[in-house]
Amino acid sequence: MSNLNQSMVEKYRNDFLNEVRANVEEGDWVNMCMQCGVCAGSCPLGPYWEHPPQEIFMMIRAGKREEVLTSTSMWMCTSCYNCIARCPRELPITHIMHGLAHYADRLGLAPKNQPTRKFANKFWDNLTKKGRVNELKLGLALYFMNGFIEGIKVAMANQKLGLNMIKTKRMSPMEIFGGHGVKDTSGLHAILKKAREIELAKAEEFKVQE
Amino acid sequence: MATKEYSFYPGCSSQKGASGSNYQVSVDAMCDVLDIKLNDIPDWNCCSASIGYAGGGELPRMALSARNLALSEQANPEQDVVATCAACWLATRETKERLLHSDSLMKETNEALAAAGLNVEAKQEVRHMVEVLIEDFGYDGLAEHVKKPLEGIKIAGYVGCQTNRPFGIAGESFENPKYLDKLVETMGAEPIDNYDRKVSCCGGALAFSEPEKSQALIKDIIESAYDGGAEMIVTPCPVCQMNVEVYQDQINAKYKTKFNMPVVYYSQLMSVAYGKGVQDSGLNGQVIRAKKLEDIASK
Amino acid sequence: MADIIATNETILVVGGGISGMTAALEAAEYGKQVILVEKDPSVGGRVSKLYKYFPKLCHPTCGQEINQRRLKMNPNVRLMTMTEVAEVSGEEGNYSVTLKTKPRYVNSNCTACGDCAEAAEAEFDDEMNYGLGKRKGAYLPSRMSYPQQYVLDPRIIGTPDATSVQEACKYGAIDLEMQEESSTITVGAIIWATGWQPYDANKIQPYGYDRFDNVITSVEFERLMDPHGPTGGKLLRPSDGEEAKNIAFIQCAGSRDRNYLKHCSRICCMASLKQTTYVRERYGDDGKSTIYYIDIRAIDRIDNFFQTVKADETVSFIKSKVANIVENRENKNPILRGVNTEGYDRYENEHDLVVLAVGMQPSVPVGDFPMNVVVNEHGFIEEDESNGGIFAAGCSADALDVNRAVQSATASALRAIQVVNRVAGTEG
Amino acid sequence: MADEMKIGAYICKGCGIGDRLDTAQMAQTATRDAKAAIAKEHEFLCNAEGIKMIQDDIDNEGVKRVAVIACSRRAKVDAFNFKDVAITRGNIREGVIWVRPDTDDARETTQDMADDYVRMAVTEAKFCKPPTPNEETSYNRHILVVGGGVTGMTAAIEAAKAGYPATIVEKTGALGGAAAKSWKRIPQKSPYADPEDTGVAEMIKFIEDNDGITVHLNSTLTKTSGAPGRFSADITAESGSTTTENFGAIIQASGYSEYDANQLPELGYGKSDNVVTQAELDAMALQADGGPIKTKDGKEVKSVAFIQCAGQRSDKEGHLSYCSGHCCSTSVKQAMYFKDQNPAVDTNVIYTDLRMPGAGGEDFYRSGQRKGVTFTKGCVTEVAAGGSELEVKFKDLILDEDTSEKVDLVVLATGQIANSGLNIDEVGQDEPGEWKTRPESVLNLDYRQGKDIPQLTMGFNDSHFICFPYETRRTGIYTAGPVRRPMDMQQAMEDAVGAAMKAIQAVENAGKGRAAHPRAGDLSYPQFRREGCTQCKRCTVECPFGAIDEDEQRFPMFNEARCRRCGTCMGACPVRVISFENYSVDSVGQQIKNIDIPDEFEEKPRILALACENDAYPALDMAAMNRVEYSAFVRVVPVRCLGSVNLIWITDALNSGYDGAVLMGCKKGENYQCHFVKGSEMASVRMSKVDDTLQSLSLEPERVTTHEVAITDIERAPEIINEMAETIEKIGMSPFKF
Repeated sequence: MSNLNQSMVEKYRNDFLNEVRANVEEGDWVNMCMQCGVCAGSCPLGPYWEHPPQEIFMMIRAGKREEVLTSTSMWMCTSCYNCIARCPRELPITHIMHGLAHYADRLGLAPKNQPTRKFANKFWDNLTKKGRVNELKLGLALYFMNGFIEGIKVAMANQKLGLNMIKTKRMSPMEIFGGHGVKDTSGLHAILKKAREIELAKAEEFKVQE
Repeated sequence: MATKEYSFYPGCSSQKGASGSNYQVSVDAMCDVLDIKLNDIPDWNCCSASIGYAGGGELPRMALSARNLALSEQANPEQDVVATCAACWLATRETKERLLHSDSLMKETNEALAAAGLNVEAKQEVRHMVEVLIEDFGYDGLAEHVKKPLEGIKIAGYVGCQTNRPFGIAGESFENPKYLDKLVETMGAEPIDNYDRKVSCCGGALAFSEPEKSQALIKDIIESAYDGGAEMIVTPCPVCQMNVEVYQDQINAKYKTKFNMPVVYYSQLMSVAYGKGVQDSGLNGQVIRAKKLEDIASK
Repeated sequence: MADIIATNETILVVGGGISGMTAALEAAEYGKQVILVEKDPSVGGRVSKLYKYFPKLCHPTCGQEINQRRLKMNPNVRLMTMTEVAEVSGEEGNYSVTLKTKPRYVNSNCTACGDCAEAAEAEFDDEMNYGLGKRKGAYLPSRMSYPQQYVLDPRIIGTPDATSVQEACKYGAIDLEMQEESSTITVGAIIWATGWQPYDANKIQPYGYDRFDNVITSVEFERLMDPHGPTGGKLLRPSDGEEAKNIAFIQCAGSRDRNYLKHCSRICCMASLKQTTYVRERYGDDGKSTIYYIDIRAIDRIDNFFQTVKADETVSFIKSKVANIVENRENKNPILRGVNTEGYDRYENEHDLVVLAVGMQPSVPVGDFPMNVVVNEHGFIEEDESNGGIFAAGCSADALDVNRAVQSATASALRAIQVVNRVAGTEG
Repeated sequence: MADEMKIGAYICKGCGIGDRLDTAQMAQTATRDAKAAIAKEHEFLCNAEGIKMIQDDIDNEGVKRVAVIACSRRAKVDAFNFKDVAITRGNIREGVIWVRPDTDDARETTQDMADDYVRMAVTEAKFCKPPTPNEETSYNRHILVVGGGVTGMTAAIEAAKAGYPATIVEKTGALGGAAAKSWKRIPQKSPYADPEDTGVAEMIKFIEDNDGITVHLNSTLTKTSGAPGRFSADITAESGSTTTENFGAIIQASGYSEYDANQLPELGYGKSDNVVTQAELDAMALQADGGPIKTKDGKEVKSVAFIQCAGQRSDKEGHLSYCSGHCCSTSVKQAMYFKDQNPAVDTNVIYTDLRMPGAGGEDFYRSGQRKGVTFTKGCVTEVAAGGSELEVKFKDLILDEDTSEKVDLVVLATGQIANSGLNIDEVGQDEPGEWKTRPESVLNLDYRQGKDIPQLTMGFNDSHFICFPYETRRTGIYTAGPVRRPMDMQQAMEDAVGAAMKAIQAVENAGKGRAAHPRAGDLSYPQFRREGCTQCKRCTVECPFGAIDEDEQRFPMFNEARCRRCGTCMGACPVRVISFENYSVDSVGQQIKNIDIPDEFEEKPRILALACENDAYPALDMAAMNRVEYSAFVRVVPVRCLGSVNLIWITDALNSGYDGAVLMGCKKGENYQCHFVKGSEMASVRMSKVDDTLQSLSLEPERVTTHEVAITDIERAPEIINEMAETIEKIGMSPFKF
């Protein structure tokens, strides 16, 4: 990467592409796209993508860093894997989208109020706390992620649903106290900490020009 | 046939009082008939599903599944890892494949696991319960145990995404997998043909964060089932099951539809056909009761 | 087959398509002894099933007529139809080849009068029309068949049809006792020209060729135009026999795709451009063609054909790999879903008929090639020293259009001649 | 002589002929009317016994000419194949019973038809000799290769490998052409991942080590004359010294010239040293030889943009309308030059359609992407040359926006222009050999029709036929490589091998007096009666293959080895002094005259149909196989080419009482289908003159029509005949019945 750093002095068209290749999950694949658009057409939430995957790849090649990282697009991914299944060039598009979302979030560039961004973070916090998902807390957290008043509204709207779940024993009020979890939480946390360290250390190798 | 043993990864939703608990109940019943012994992976953790990515980077998420694999290798070394939840299966199998594919990833992952004194080789096969049924028993093998054929029930086999892509069931196509229909047939019920939403997405985790968008997808899935003349939907995935079943009220309210379509698991069809009762088949866990199945179950 | 005279100065050509015929004829017209084997009952191969060639829009039958006359006139070529290569051994300049010849059940007495076909009852899928039409159990593969000699479908042997066919023939041309024959010959060089097959469209699941009547392949579309074809030259769609006027052409159907064939099949873009002219030929301004493409590969001077088609208002181009096809349940129209990547436009287009420009799968026996030759990952034979006296011609060598295939075949003839001339010690 | 003329007519009764026709009467017709010495019927003429019957008559009865009255001349050719006798065919199956209804009312006219075909077959036999090869053949194994680039070198090497000595004439001072000026070439083998050595060095080595190959550097052809088997070439060196050598065949591998990028100022060429063509880039790479590629001012290139289709695929003034085929792969190759040396270099390829076909193309494309080469679908509008940096302004077609990119270097993918010499169809000619304009000729042929090979389109010498890429309009001279069609090195090399094949084949055929494609192996050749020739020059002008020159006294001078036996000269000749042994004005004319013309009160008109044997005749055969009916009044005569149709046949026909005539030839014009290039065109020109004849006979012009018929016209061909029948019904019978 040495000459790469040196080349960072000047702005080059490929700077962002190189940044993505170095920092984003499966980012190496971005350049393999041949712009057929089968991914864009295959996405269940396609219409809601400001920029479909293949276009994002093109934007990355064109060096549109801000536009890409601040976009809501990759947060539209439902992980249905249609794009991967159909991509003629073997691109792991789902992962790249996750990777871009994560990287944007890590850099604090992801749109703050993007609901999936929030939910995904809540989900991660929830599961890493005790090692297993606490659906009730997750649900509540979800309801209140847009603030208390909004939360009450959402909660009311979903009240029947909640009751149904409780009635059918598929949600337990007891979860609010403790609930499921792994025994060796400390071990789990140690693993995650280490993993995160390694990842950040790798990113260090590649200093990003802000 | 001798008892078949597997290293079992239950997953969060299967837990007591969780959204897929009735799935687990029916799986237990089904396994009991088929003489399958599921040995839980001790102290297993969440796989972070497909939505953990915002908070968790690539490696942390890998590490989660890697931990499960490591524990499985310790506890049930000779057995295949089996999951019933699509997301659990996918996350775990993906981790296995990617670890084997990249030495550097394997190295880094084990570095992380070492923090808890663990190490992974990712040698065990990672399989979905449906694979086990089809490959280790076969449709004929599964048919042998049918006591109460589910005669006269028209069922839409909703395969969804993650049990189908990117890995899917061997020999099935991404666009038109037939295994659920075959299972339905095997249990004596009638699969609907040209179910064109068979593999379309229910929105997955985005059902929570983007309810309107997801419910639009769910609506089509149910509608197409009705169009095909289905009386209920069967699925191999807890997220699909939950999303397609529990939002029908809200969808009816929004789209002025009159949906009341039961959504059950393949394992529920099987345990009923295998003669288990309503409780054992987890039918009491249905938000929309599957009357026709209950009738047969309680006969 | 006792009377085959072959020496290690003889050239064996495997495959009687346009490449094989060309290789055989060029060598024979040079003066070499050639044995030409073809697995089907008639020579002609893939091109004999095409309506027109691009970019000239002339008829393959025309060149076929000339090649067949060259064949009839040339005593140096020994043609063996219904014959395949079973084994090859030996080395450059001295190969021993075992040929297997399937029974035709019709001998050289046949005058092609057609009485046998009249007498036959049972019908079978017509290979000439990719199964779009039917033919009798006693048949002449096509009007252009050479040898002009009928053939019996083995499936009628032992059925009443067989006997009534035999009785119908006044010339004792039907021989129900014929058996598969095996013969071993010596040759100095071998030209492999087994051509290609259309990629199996059933495998392209998103396009539902196996599920939707009105999704057909480009090679089938050619048959619809042929006056001898299953629709007598009308563009009728399978579901209801109605005329298809709004037609979609999907490029790279099985090509440039790791799920199917990795390579670009070269001919498909030009083939689809050509087929839009069929639509115009039939409907004038009332027809509508839409081409869904990734890159339009109208290479070298024939790019002007692309320019001409582009100028046609009834033809539109969408830069997009179609994501998937669903069927309109009412009228059975295919509905194409995807995104035009030039500026991001999402479409959901309904057409009367979809034509998949299917890829070119080389017919080189992968894995069990009768001899040690270098076959690349795409299934084409690569030019290599270690191939000795075995040379690929046409689409056994690469994905080629007819013009380039014939070029390659002519080149292969020289390579074979170099070998046998060395054997003959006639170097100047 | 009488013995020479002994004709046997053999009438088949098989395939239902016997049930439908009175073959006994036909046998009588053969002997009584047409004067056949022997006439025999047979139940099944094409079987062993029938063939034996004929062979016995040849062996024991001295039959020299065999008229087979059975199926079409396209059927059972292998069976009816007798040595050393003239064979004619009377087509009473496809030509009669298969196109006529089996009804009582039809019986008489159908029988008339058959009887006439008997008369015609026997008459034709009377006027045909079994062709004997021309004695004046010459054999020379030496191959002349014009051009010492990769194409020429390959051609010479491959010919030598087949045992044919070759001589390369190269204009410049070195072998290797464009390839020698390149650093590396596009990979030619799987996995098609990296640029590979050009291979030029090995080729030169092979040539130097092979005493079968001679090389003339700094030399050109100043005069080429003769014909296959006896070409004579003046090879003139820069010094002016000329050597004359003889060759059997010629391969023209004169290659291509670079498009002049100075015509692309909008792309900055000429304005900045840092805008270069692909050729120039390869030269830079050759110099850098694996090291960093530097700009003229010595700066290491850190970013480069490749602009595809520069001055190509465009209808702008001065641009090339076509695609040069290789440029996409070449740009990927050149981008790799940079990436392989330093992955940090930005390499962006701006294209509209990326054209990298075949097995290798897609692999190479992917390999480029893997190495970090980026691809942008876009149209470049301008390259602004400001200071050291260049700004490439373009419309990004995917992102749908006008944008620009700053780079150190711009590479223009400009096109190939064929070095095909003079366009003889455009350059006028006053006197043979005297030419007005530039560019310089490559071959300097002393042919009557011009110094170089006729060009097909866009300056390229390609063949017009999909099925026959080596079809040439100058027999024994074959073009290969980019002079034939734009192409990359691999294709050029493959092309050279094919051309070498055709060249050695031409040598062998010339030696044996055999015709070249499409009448391959035909031994007949045009024979010319000098006395009677009016020196009208029509034959020399109209010959599609430039086979006929003019001698000192301006008489046509035939070069049989250049001739393709189409008969266009025969058709052109107003005084009918040109003929072939088995195809002459008489062999057809007499058939026409010798049919039975009923008087006009019988209401049995006669229609003459002259059908091209390559397309129209097969179309009628296939119509018959489909049992498409047509008029019983037509008499079809197959001709080698409509170009061979002599006006006298039409006038004789009309004079002798035919009521109409239809001519069926191939498509003419730009997309002509005529296998002899201009035959059908010539015919229609001549037929336009037939109106005068008709007027002089005071006949209606509708009585003679000319048509373009494709081999697939199985419905239309019969219609044309029926339409003429209807026309005659309308306008009435011809008054010329005697």
